[in-house]
Amino acid sequence: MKNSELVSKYMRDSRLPHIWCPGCGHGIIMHSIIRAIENLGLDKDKVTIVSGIGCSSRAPGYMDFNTLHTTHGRALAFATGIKLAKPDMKVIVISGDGDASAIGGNHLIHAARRNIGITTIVFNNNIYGMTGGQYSPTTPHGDFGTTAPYGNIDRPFDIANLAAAAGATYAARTTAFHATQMTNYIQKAIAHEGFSLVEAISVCPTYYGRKNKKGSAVAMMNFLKESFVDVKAAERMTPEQLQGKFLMGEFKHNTQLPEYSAEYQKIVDRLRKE
Amino acid sequence: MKNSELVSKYMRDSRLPHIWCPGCGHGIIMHSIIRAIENLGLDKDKVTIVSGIGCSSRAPGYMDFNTLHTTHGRALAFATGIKLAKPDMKVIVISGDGDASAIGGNHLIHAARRNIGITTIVFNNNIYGMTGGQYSPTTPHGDFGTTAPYGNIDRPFDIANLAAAAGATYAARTTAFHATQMTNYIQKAIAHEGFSLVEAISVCPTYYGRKNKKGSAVAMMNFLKESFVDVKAAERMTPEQLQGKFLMGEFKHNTQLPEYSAEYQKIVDRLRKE
Amino acid sequence: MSKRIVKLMQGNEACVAGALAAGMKFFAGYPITPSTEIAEGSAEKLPEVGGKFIQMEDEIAGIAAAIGGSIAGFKSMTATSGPGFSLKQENIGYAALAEIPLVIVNVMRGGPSTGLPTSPGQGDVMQAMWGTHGDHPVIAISPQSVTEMYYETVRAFNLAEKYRTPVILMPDEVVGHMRERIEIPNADELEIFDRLKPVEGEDYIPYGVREGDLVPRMAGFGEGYRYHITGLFHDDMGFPTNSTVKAGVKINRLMAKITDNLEDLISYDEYLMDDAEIMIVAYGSTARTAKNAINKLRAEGIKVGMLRPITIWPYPVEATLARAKQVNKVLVVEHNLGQLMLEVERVVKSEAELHFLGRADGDVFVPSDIVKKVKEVL
Amino acid sequence: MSKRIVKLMQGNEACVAGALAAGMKFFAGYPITPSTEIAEGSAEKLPEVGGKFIQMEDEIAGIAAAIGGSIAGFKSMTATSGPGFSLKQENIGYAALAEIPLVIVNVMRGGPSTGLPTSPGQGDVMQAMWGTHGDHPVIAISPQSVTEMYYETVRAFNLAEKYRTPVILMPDEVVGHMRERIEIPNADELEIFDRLKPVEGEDYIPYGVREGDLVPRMAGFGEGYRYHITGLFHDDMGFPTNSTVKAGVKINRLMAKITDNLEDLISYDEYLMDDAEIMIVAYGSTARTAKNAINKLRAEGIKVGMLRPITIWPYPVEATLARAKQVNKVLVVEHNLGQLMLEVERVVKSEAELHFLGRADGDVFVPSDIVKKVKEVL
Amino acid sequence: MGNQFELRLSGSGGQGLILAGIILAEAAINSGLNAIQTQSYGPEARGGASKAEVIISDAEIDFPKVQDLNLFLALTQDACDKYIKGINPNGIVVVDDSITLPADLKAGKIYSLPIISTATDKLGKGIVANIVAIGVLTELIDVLTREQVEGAVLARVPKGTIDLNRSALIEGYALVNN
Amino acid sequence: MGNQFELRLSGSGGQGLILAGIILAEAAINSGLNAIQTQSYGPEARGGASKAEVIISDAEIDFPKVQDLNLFLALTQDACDKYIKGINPNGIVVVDDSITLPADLKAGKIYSLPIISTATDKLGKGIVANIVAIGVLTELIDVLTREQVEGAVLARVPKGTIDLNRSALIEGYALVNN
Amino acid sequence: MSKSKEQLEIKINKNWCKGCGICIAFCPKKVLGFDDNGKVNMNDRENCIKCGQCELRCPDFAIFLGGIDNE
Amino acid sequence: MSKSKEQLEIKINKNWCKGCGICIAFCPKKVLGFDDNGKVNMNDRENCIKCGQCELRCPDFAIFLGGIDNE
Ligand SMILES: Cc1ncc(C[n+]2csc(CCOP(=O)(O)OP(=O)(O)O)c2C)c(N)n1
Ligand SMILES: Cc1ncc(C[n+]2csc(CCOP(=O)(O)OP(=O)(O)O)c2C)c(N)n1
Ligand code: SF4
Ligand code: SF4
Ligand code: SF4
Ligand code: SF4
Ligand code: SF4
Ligand code: SF4
Ligand SMILES: [Mg+2]
Ligand SMILES: [Mg+2]
Repeated sequence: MKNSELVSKYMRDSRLPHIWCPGCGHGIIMHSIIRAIENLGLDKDKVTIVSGIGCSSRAPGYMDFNTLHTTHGRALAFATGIKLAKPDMKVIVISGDGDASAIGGNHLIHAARRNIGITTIVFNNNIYGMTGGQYSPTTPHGDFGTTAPYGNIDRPFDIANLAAAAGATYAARTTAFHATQMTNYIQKAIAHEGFSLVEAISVCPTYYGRKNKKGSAVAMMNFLKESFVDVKAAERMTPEQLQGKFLMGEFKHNTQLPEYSAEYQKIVDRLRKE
Repeated sequence: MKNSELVSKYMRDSRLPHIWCPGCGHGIIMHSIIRAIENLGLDKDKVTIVSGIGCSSRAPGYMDFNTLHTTHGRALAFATGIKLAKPDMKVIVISGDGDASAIGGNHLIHAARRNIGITTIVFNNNIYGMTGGQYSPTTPHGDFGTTAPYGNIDRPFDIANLAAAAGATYAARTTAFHATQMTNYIQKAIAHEGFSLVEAISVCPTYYGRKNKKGSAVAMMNFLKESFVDVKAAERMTPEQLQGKFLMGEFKHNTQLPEYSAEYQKIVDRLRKE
Repeated sequence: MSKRIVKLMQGNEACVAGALAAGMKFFAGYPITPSTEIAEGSAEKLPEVGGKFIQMEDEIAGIAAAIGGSIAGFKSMTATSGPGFSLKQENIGYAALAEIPLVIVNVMRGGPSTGLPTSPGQGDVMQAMWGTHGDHPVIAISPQSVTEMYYETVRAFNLAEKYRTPVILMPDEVVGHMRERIEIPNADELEIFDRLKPVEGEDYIPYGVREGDLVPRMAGFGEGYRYHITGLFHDDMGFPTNSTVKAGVKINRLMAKITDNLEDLISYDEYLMDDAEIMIVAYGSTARTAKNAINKLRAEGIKVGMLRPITIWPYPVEATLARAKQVNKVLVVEHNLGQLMLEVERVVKSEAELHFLGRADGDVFVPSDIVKKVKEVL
Repeated sequence: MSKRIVKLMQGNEACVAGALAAGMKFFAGYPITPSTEIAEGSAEKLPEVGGKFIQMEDEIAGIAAAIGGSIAGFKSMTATSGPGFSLKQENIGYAALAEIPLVIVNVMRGGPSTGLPTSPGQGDVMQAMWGTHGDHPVIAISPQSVTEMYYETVRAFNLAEKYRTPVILMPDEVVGHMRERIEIPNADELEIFDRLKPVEGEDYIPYGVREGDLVPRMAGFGEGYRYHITGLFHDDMGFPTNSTVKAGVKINRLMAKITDNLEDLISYDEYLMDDAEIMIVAYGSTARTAKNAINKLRAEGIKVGMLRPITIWPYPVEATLARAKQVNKVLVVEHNLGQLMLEVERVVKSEAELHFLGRADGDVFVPSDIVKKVKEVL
Repeated sequence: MGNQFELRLSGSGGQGLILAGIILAEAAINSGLNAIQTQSYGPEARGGASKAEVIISDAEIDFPKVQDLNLFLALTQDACDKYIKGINPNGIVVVDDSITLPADLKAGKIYSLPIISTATDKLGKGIVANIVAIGVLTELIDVLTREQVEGAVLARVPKGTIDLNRSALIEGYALVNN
Repeated sequence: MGNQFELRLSGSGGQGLILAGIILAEAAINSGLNAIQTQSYGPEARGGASKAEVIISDAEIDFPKVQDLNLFLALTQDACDKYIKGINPNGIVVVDDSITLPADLKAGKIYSLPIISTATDKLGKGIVANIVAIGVLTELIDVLTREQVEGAVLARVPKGTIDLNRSALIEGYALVNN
Repeated sequence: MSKSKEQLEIKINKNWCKGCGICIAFCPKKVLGFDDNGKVNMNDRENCIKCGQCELRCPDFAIFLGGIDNE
Repeated sequence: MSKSKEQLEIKINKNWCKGCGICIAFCPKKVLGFDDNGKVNMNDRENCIKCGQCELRCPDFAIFLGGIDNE
């Protein structure tokens, strides 16, 4: 499908341009999501997109599905209600690193633990964008934020692997530079029955970039290009080669475990028959 | 030290007997904690014990230290304030499986991520005891609780390994039956500088036991004895031998990473000098 | 009409029964004394009627999932007690602003904080009105008996669906936990309100009110209307707006749902008020104690009566004021240190002398306490 | 006495400066517009004075850690705005019941829910009083200027430490974000209250009040007094109790901290009230708008004055009542739909005619709105 | 207000006295009477003093708690000490025989009966002490019939324990009548 | 109430107009005057219309927002359209020369100046458009001196950019005086 | 439905373009540049190989391989 | 400070014992039993090997190797 058709089919294009800053990586990820949905041929009426609060969480407002912009951190909890109520719905959560892993961290690990059929796309820009550049649970150690004026002493979460450890049955990481791969992972995540998560590394030139002297949006995209290596490729690399690199790729893909809302539906079906 | 002396030294013995049911495993774990503290020779004034809400969370009230009984799930957040304010304090959190991993799950992963020097002992009885037997995030799949009348369809957390994945630098699991090993692990956890967690499998004969026909407290203790195998021993066991077994042992012990409150103190020391 | 079933039932059990009768199909919550039986009963019964129950990781997730269930088209409920009610506040405001029907039960125990978890209290009455930030519409109901727990749960669902707003049911622990005789009405005896759906063939304006309607019609997600819901101020299409004009229209419409419909929303009861010279105002289990006391006082010839708000928010202002003009004295009795009392004082102004009897130590009043107090203020 | 520094300062910045002057040594919070500058300023300044800052994972953890810091002996603060204030409610009740000194700042934006996050409002005023479950003591303060933000933060810390209770500072967004001229007082010009410590040599009764003291003395953890703190009702030793007698003693003492010390707690301002026939009641930035309007009205010969509560809880009941008796009319102006107005109405009763001017659409009143309203009600 | 009979059953948490209260209230309701049951308990799941109150009436019951205690039952000393106050001078007191009653107790009738040992020794199941107690009370409360009580008991206990519970009831009746 | 001068600076988020407002207010305060600065902005970090208001007075300032707009500055069309209302008929309007003003605009003086292009083209840094604008305003606001304004600017900008910002100011002065 | 690459041509929506320069930087043929308003411009349509890299990475949906139908 | 095992003797605090039976079940010498009140009882002091297993697992601090000083 032509991109113009893609946009008019899946976006509320009268609401564009979106509020994101020039060069904000969030737009690239949003674009990937609609491409993935198109590739899967989903019925728009049977797709719900839920978000919390943050720059990233503004995405659903631009997307022509059933869309829900909730409270900060709680998207997965709202989404859980929707998925359990309507197991046939494809439920996608769009969340920021802060929204998903700071205030929303508990809902993330519990949704993962239940293996409920929700796809979470984390727009990870390593900062709280919406509130102006405070450090987040994924801000690298030593980096700066407005609340880390002397360098961040926290150590960052590896969101994809945390989700996997909590029980997610699909977990992958990719970046805004690797947009084709991103579309591919998101597509697999949405097709997956259980809980799936794609950590999409974004860029925030306005706050993270400026606070940490990372240069323009272009420079930050180049950084993504150069710093991220696929887990599989990494296996064949030396420690020196891996110095300063970050891993991307698919970390978990288990299709054996039953999905939560379907399991509950079995109880309903059993009891109703009785 | 004689037990009677141990009790009068570390317990508020005029408040005993405690409110726990006959055969409740929580008392065994509490006993282990004071034994570990005695072995470490800690100054009671320099030990703070913090808990949330639950049967388990009643423990600090019986223990003669600085003790704080907070709100449900929030013990680690309160404890973080205390540890950061007073880095020299040994801060121990006592929490239930619900308190630590349901409502408190986010504080758990974030305290672990920061590697703040707090020791968390999770009294895991696989149920919400205090409120009368609802399933918890550690209730085994298929088991019953008052809110899982048709069998639990959730999958349980492995708390020790979740904490490790989130960043805990010491993580171990043991059981109320293996009380000597438990004392040993708790001792190592308290001595550890960074964030440490000991998942202590407890028994709740009153609710979990009765709902799941596990028999008396003695029967449940026997179950612990027979079902838990050490990770190291497990390596040498066949899949058949491991059928129905649970793993205990030390899952992580990393002494290389800096402790959070000490790192912050460095900032303070640097800026004050300037 | 088939015969009604008569049985001993617990208040919390009656809440579940009422909810099911009202059409509840979704419950999400987190256990807490003394509300847990509501979750337990829902867990047991919902799948039998094709509904869903989920125990979430905490109360915040509980209400969030319940709102999600409602958005998906199901009548939804969550239940809790003080500490959990505090945690739910942010999302109560969300449901109010986004206009999501929802029933929230708060079985009141002794507060503040963990307080007296197994003791009764009525200390969350003002919180029901003011617990979340910002101005917002509130409907709160306090039943006094097991039978009322049943019927008022039905009414709570009806109002939630009719007004597209969260409705808070506020039994105290005594009502939640006591067991008493109830005659369960047959299904055909109950009026059940189902949310109005978009009119087919018309353009759907998610937050536009159709001529003749009370509130915007609500499409469930997945029903073919793709629209946006947000906790930001929004325009008629549901999209965020910073327009103060649109924001003003929205908030005024939200508040008008209450202020324009007081008659439909307010429910109260009077006992021996016609010749009363002293009016007791009490609600929930405390009103039963007061009734007992009134009977004792009447036996002594003291002309005392009672006005019992069942809907506590919006408060029955007119009824109270009218009676205040009739009587000399008003005595508010509450299981707290003076909450609804403040509203009564505001309403009564100088029309009658105001007195208050309250406690918050975990113990309930006995009728003789009220008898004594009435005699004191005589 | 050295010369005072004069500078342009933002309200939120002045809050940090005041806190540091008052002895703040610990801040834990979570960012949220329009309060974030308070966290940012604390992050920058605290380590310089040997204090600690931590950004927690959410607002619940923020207040919890701040309480922890206070228990460890440090003067502590947390800051937030509406949605975060809602989340903090449970632990506000904890601090109140366990008697932990703490300053909580809520820079008010447009609510409910996410609402109008970058717009001002005064919609959380009742929530400050009633947001947590159960009866509990409350002190809340609303500054109107950058200078007041500084001094009232100092006073908030002093009251928190003196009364061992959380104190809530409630600037609206206008006050939090505006920048204006401030003369920073020198350290020796400020009276700073430090919490009273146990008397050495005496048995320490953690929740017993010594003769002549206002509240129990507070040992910091690690200072050699090993005692227990709980959010359950507790006896003088701090241990949980189900005794209704002990619970009654406790809750009554908590409430009496406020009711017995109104004079010390209440602060308000009057403007041209001596000959006023109309009294405006307003607070925070709205009071500045009202003052401007009053000047305009006075210029036209209209005798209007203002009573401005600075302490909003406990509300200045006596002052209001006294003035209500003097004037004919009372006009409450708030940046909400009528919150403190309810308290004014309760207090004023029939002593004066009550009018209200409010809005909650994100925009502020301009003086001419108030001028117009006053003329309407004349 | 019609005739009202008010009872309080007390013991330690886990002894099943709340269930006993429920059963008595159900028996009353099944007999066409009105009944209300309330309880109060501490934080302990087992142990600790707990009480259940039941009011039986032929009319509406407004105040749901005991005002004029017509019958008091205690199975533990603690519970007896804590909850006996308020007994009507003409009321009935039933205690397990292990309990020492206050010296100055004023009551219409006092029964000190081996309720617990009947359950543990005779029936071999301490857990049915509450049912034995119900048997006792059935004989002492005029408005309840053995049939209604037995029906209420059997409706509430697990299927496999029907015989045991029936025996417990019978032992209870016997304790009063011997 | 003394003499009061009220200005509103508007443009798109990220153009630094709030900083410009702060600098002007600081300059006023350093001159011994009273000043107050407020702002209003949308959810966008960049783009979107934003405004900063400054009131300068020799007396106390009560109402902190503009009532009688003496000077209005706009750097974008959007901001101009949104925020120009309320300009005093004798007031000063300063807009970037890319902006089309309303046909019916009533103002004392109107300046349409190449503020942005001066920054981008002449100075090679679009980011200092706000400082150029400050230079312009300095010349138009009686109570402010170049010295005070320059001091306030240099106190607020990063060390390495002092020369650039000084040049921007000078270009701003020149825009008015040419 | 979708047309072959050859039939498509790069389209630019200047109202949406925010001038971030990402498409310009990652265009393999360097055929894109800025216009006077700081928005993207097609400088050399001839040499565009229609690889779609610009479309893929534009955060603003502002540049894309559109139809030849000049929509 | 601590005495040698031989000097110690099992002590029982019947006020604290809740009769759960854990010590009885896991005593390797089976020297413990219940008394009439359902509390633990030392049935066979002779054969106690003072291994401390009972103390280790008692949830109620009710059984322990105490001093010979009959504290
Ligand atoms: C309860 C609550 N707390 C805090 C906020 C303020 N807030 C809004 S967005 C945000 C963080 C956003 O960061 P992230 O999720 O990483 O999204 P980004 O803006 O970076 O895309 C915060 C702290 C809020 N709206 N609600
Ligand atoms: C905010 C809040 N929610 C719920 C509760 C009710 N509650 C008290 S303890 C508890 C669970 C306890 O389970 P766990 O932590 O496993 O401890 P256990 O009792 O099993 O030792 C719950 C849900 C509460 N006190 N506060
Ligand atoms: S602030 Fe950062 S995350 Fe937010 S829109 Fe701008 S660039 Fe994107
Ligand atoms: S209910 Fe369970 S966890 Fe709680 S004290 Fe009893 S046995 Fe222990
Ligand atoms: S399609 Fe390829 S070659 Fe053509 S402009 Fe885009 S990136 Fe450049
Ligand atoms: S990537 Fe998009 S927004 Fe950026 S310059 Fe190119 S077309 Fe414009
Ligand atoms: S010390 Fe060992 S042998 Fe002796 S009673 Fe205890 S468990 Fe048995
Ligand atoms: S283990 Fe302890 S509580 Fe249990 S029977 Fe033995 S002594 Fe008693
Ligand atoms: Mg982010
Ligand atoms: Mg548990």
